[in-house]
Amino acid sequence: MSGFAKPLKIALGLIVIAGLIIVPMNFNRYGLFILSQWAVMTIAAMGLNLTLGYAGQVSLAQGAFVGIGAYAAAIMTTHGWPLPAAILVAIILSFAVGWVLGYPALRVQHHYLAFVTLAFSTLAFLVFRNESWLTGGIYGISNIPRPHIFGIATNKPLPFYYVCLGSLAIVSLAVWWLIRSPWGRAFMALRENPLRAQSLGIDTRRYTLMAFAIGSALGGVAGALYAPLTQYIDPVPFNLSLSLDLLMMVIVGGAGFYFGPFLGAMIAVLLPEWLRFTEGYYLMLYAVAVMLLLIWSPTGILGILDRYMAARRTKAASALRAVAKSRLETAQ
Amino acid sequence: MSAVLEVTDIKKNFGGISAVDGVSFDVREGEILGLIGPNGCGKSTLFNCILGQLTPSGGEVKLDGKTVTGLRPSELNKLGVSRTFQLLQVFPKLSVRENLILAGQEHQGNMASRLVGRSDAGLTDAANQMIGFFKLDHLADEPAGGLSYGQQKLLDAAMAFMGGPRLVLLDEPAGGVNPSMLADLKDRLVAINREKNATFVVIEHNMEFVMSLCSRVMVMAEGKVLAMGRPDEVRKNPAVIEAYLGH
Amino acid sequence: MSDPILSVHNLVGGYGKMTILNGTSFAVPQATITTIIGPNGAGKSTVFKAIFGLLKLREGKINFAGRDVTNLSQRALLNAGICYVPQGRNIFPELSVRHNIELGGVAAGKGIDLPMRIEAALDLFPALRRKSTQQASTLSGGEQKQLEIARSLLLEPKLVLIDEPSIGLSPLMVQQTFDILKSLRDRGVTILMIEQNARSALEISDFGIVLELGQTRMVDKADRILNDPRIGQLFLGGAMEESAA
Amino acid sequence: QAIKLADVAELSGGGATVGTNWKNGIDLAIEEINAKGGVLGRKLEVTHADSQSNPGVARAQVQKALDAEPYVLLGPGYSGSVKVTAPLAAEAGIAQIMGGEAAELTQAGNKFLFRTSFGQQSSMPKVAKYIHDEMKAKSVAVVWVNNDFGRGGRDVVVKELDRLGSKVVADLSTEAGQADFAADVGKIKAANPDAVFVYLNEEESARILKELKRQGVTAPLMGETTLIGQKVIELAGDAANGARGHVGLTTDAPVDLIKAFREKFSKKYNYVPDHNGLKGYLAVYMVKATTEKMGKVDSKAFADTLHGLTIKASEEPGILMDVTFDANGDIDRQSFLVEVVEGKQVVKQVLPKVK
Amino acid sequence: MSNLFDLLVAGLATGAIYALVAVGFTLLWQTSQTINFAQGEFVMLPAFLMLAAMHAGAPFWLAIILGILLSMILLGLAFKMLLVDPMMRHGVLPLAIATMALAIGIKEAVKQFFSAEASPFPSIVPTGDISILGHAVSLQSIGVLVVAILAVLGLTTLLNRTSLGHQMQAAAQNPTVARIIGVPVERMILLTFLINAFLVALASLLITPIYLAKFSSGEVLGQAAFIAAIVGGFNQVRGAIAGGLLIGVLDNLAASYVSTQYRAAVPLIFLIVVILFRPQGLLGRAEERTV
Ligand SMILES: Nc1ncnc2c1ncn2[C@@H]1O[C@H](COP(=O)(O)OP(=O)(O)OP(=O)(O)O)[C@@H](O)[C@H]1O
Ligand SMILES: Nc1ncnc2c1ncn2[C@@H]1O[C@H](COP(=O)(O)OP(=O)(O)OP(=O)(O)O)[C@@H](O)[C@H]1O
Ligand SMILES: [Mg+2]
Ligand SMILES: [Mg+2]
Repeated sequence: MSGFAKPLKIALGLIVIAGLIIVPMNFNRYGLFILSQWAVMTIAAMGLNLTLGYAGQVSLAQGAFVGIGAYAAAIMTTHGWPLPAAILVAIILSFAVGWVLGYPALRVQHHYLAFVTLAFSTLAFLVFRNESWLTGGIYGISNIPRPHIFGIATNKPLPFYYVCLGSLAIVSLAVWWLIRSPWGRAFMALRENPLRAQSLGIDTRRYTLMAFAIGSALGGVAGALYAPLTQYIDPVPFNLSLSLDLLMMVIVGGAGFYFGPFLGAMIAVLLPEWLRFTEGYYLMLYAVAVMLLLIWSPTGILGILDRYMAARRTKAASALRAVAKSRLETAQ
Repeated sequence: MSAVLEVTDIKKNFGGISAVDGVSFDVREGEILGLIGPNGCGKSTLFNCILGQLTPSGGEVKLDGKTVTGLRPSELNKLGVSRTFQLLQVFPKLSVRENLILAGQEHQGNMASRLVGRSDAGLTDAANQMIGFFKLDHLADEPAGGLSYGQQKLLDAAMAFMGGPRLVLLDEPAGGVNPSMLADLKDRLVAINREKNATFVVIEHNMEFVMSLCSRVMVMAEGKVLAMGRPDEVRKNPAVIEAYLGH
Repeated sequence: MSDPILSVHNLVGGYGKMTILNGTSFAVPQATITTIIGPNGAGKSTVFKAIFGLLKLREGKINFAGRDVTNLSQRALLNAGICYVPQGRNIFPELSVRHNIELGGVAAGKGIDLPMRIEAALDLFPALRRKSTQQASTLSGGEQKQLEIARSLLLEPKLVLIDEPSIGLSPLMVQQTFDILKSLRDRGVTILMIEQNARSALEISDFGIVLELGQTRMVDKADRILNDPRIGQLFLGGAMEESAA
Repeated sequence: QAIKLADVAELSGGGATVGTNWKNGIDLAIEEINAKGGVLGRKLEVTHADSQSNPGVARAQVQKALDAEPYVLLGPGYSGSVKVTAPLAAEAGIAQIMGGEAAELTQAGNKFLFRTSFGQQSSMPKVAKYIHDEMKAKSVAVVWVNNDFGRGGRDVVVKELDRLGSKVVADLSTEAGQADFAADVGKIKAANPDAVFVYLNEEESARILKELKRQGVTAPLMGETTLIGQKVIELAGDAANGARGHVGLTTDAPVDLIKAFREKFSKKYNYVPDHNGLKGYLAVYMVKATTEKMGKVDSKAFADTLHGLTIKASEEPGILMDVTFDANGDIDRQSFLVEVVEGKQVVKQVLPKVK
Repeated sequence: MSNLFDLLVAGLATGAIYALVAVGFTLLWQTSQTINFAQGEFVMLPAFLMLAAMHAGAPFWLAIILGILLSMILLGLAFKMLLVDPMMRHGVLPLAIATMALAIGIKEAVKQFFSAEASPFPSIVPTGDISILGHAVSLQSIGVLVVAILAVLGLTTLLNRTSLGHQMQAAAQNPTVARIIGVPVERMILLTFLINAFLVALASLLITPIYLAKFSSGEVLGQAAFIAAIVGGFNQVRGAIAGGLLIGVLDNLAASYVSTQYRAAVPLIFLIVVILFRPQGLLGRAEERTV
């Protein structure tokens, strides 16, 4: 973008960040809970955006990874382990499982891959529910503690919100770094044309597995935060519909756009809350809103921005072409 | 001169049809070999078997004397073999420049250094040079999917050169490319061939291009090698005229 | 030029905000072969898209057989007698070869004996007959192009727009395709062709058009373009001839 | 100035039927009370929030409800959602009257949590006793729906049967929303039990009743309200005949007040409520009775007053039947044993209060 | 185990239901390359339209006709114009998401404007069993199976043997080229969605007496049918029958011989295995591609 836009962007970013830190200070518990939920879901959606939006690997299992992370954290912290250790385990565990789930992606793509991951997500739910010795089964795990960070208790909603926000910040930075690195470009190559990518030395197998594993690990992080956020988990929240919700966040926000998950999660978490005043109609209205958004811009909210930017770029290209044209004319 | 590529008795069947039926040949270091033959005679399939895009039903491929049959395309590329495609194969939503950087990045550093290192893997200059050469300057930041047919074809060729390959297999690089640009492309191939001692195998139906570029030409028909020799010999071969060139 | 069957006047248009056609104008006389040449990205294919209603024009008029056909639907243009064979791969990958060809007759009028024409088309391209039950995506690149050409022979058009038919075809097939075009012309069909294989194309053409940066640089008899030294250098591959010599 | 109640219920998702009944019951009760002048002269007002049958959402909604400082919190109905929200209400010192039936809910020492129906720890022993004593079943097949409701009931009943010496010969979990019970019934048939205990939601109950009939299972069937409710009879037709059930609270109870309630409810909402409709209705009348007992609107003293309170239907007709609350917030009242005879519920036995 | 034959019969009966719903999935994929996540809800809704007509006093036969017409308008025409048209060009995902939202919308609307309770639904096939080889087989299931087979036969013939069918497939595989050669793409797509709407209305009529009319019954049904469609072969209508019956039988066998707790897992594991070893599904056609 052009010269003045960059400082403008940075200023805008700083304002938003400051806003996220300061404004919630006088929110009530409910507001903080919702905002924390937004942060957590954004992390999970960023993971899916990496797998799906950038690397083009359709996954309907992100909810299962949130579940894996949540159970890992719940089991460990209720046994006295500190949360950071639990997050680490959640990351490793979901990274490993995600890596394994990536293998089908080496054989099948697109909708077939979606089906495999869909099946996985339902299988994960069954395990959460049926293996009561580990997961507490249908009764779930209650009294999940919230951590002490640097000696500060985060039992109260505001400190815990900052835990979520801080995690979001760290994850955002890491993801930003990743997608602007050659890895990010290789992920996009998987999405755009794996055949060509292979013949350019891009190890599509390894990158595909990585895309799955990293995306899943972020799901795990989100889960590990979700458990202490609600302080009680059972299998129901991690069923297929969470995976579908996360998918919706990514697509509605704009798949393959860095800020897509932030907006998508905002819509999926906050919009229903705003619509609650309509009581029985709120889910209906929410569904209609999502449909309208997609009708308006099938490539997601950020797709609109992209169209605008593309128009600017083509203007520049047109100008270059015009220069060439005038040169040609004078040459004659 | 030693053989860079040795292909022995490669076969490929699709169901009952045998598309490549026992093809053997070698390519010498620094050579430019032409590959011609009627439509559907198995040229592209042969390429795909050599490059690991398809698993051959039989036969062996050796690179520098080492067997590479069954290696994945990316592994072969790491060994210095690159290619272009007959049908358009670019990354449509990435810009032209990004396409080119992508084409070279896996040849810079290793996985880890690519994660922590520079985001363009130090390739922006090289990419810009390529862009300049193929006269795509005004389109450098445009998505590659918006290029014209011939421009995409050129971009595809440019990508094959980004990794500094030793052996390049080009599948109809001239199709749809404007003759004057084609002459440039030919010069470029010759230059790379001379300076870097790179080896080329070129499938092409454009006889002028093949005959003026290649030192040897191999002719295929119905999955088999029909003739092999210097361009002028091949051109006069009655079997080749009958099956391929017409009168 | 005598009574042009197709005339385009001052076409302006492009993709998004990018202007590709900057006032392209030319006319094509009836029962002739006219070849458009020009550098890559000149906008040749874009002109065809514009004529065939696939590109929204910002300005300009297209006249065909004495009537304004600007921005008509594809079906209407087909009914008016225009047929278009685009550049690149244009098949239905998961249908069989025969079904692909049969679909070429969807817009056929009442008087056409389709089964006979399908057989005739398959006679011209024996490779297609051999593979008629195979899925079209398994054809080789050149065979796919043959399929498209065969498909376009099912109708009885007045004007054929054909975009670089020679790409991917073996020399023998190129000859045969050009022969088909010639025989069509001899039956009174007008052919407007884009070619990079300019020398061979101009040899069978009556007229040539040079397009550059979306503008018509030159419209002339084909042989005069062939012999124009400037054009030779720029668009016909003069340089290659030299180094080959 | 109105007395503010807050309701959080399963208005969508898997528990939508539960939550909708509960909500409608609440609305009906409030409408009645307000029409008669309210409580201590003040009108009642309620806000409804949807938990989407998801504990995480339930927590958020309860949080929101508590932030508005309601007089009493009503709901949710799913035990998992109750578990995740109960600590919040307790922390805020606000009484929570809920619909969950899991045994453990009231055993965690929470002083602010109240039931509107029997917990499974009090209903299931009665069922087990009946199967053992009256049906004389030595072997029992247990079919349950695999969610917290079904699993909770199954766990208690299996334990009780075991204690009494009846053997569980088939222990079958089923899925909520399951349509095909052929395999499950096949297994029951193969196990050839003396009695079958069915603990499913209404629709699934109807489906399994049909399948049991198709496959000719003749062992007596025992269940809870969800097996012999009017809805089940309507859906299952004559396949429901002969099924028996323990009914803590049912719109089919042979009690005039309950019949009248059912009448009013059906008239307003065009359908026959299930026991969740009753629970919601009762929850509001519990608020009314307790408040009137205190003689003031005092949310701090509410829980204390309700503990140990007995509400008599003769004094507060809205409570429908006499009921006593113990120190844990559990409920005690009469219950019934019902059998379906020719498409009608017939009360076979009235089971007295436990204490 | 009691009787393998009984299990098979029961499995086929359920499988026929899945097959009937799955036909729609495969049809939409083959002729428009779209996935409709609201297909289960599409089957649930027509029954409510018919119930509404009956509540308004229409006799059953009239209610059926009205129900079918209304669902063709709502689930065929309106669906195509409002959701499919704007999103089709943008690949599978946006439309898939929109149909997920649509599924929520339909469910909530039925719950809000009709009822959260299940209602019984009259059967047009006589209820009761007939005896085949001494085993009771329900007439309703036979009806469902017959209609599913007829639907698949009819559609397969249409798609593979008629020019109309080829045009429909062409419109899905390469709309731009289809337009260029004169295929009325818009009309073909509309036809696809009208056929689908008709099929779901028919399915609703046959299945609802067994499943009961309930706002949430589409969830289970949709997911099972979806799995059936993939197992059978997503890109071929005939795959629906094979997949549906197989999943139905497998589900029953799993419930009897594996564990009831993990019964849902067995078809899923089967699905994964099928996809990995035969991605095109059992009866599907491989999507081959030359390089
Ligand atoms: N997947 C497949 N299934 C069946 N046949 C195939 C498949 N792929 C290729 N073929 C057949 O193999 C033959 C060789 O194809 P190939 O693409 O190698 O030809 P080619 O020599 O490159 O031709 P062209 O000059 O037209 O590009 C063709 O006849 C083609 O139909
Ligand atoms: N779909 C598209 N979106 C955006 N820009 C496009 C698109 N198609 C073509 N262009 C641009 O329009 C210009 C002209 O394209 P066109 O395809 O008409 O060229 P052409 O003359 O046919 O070239 P070639 O000989 O390579 O086929 C090109 O510079 C290209 O960048
Ligand atoms: Mg080829
Ligand atoms: Mg072109």
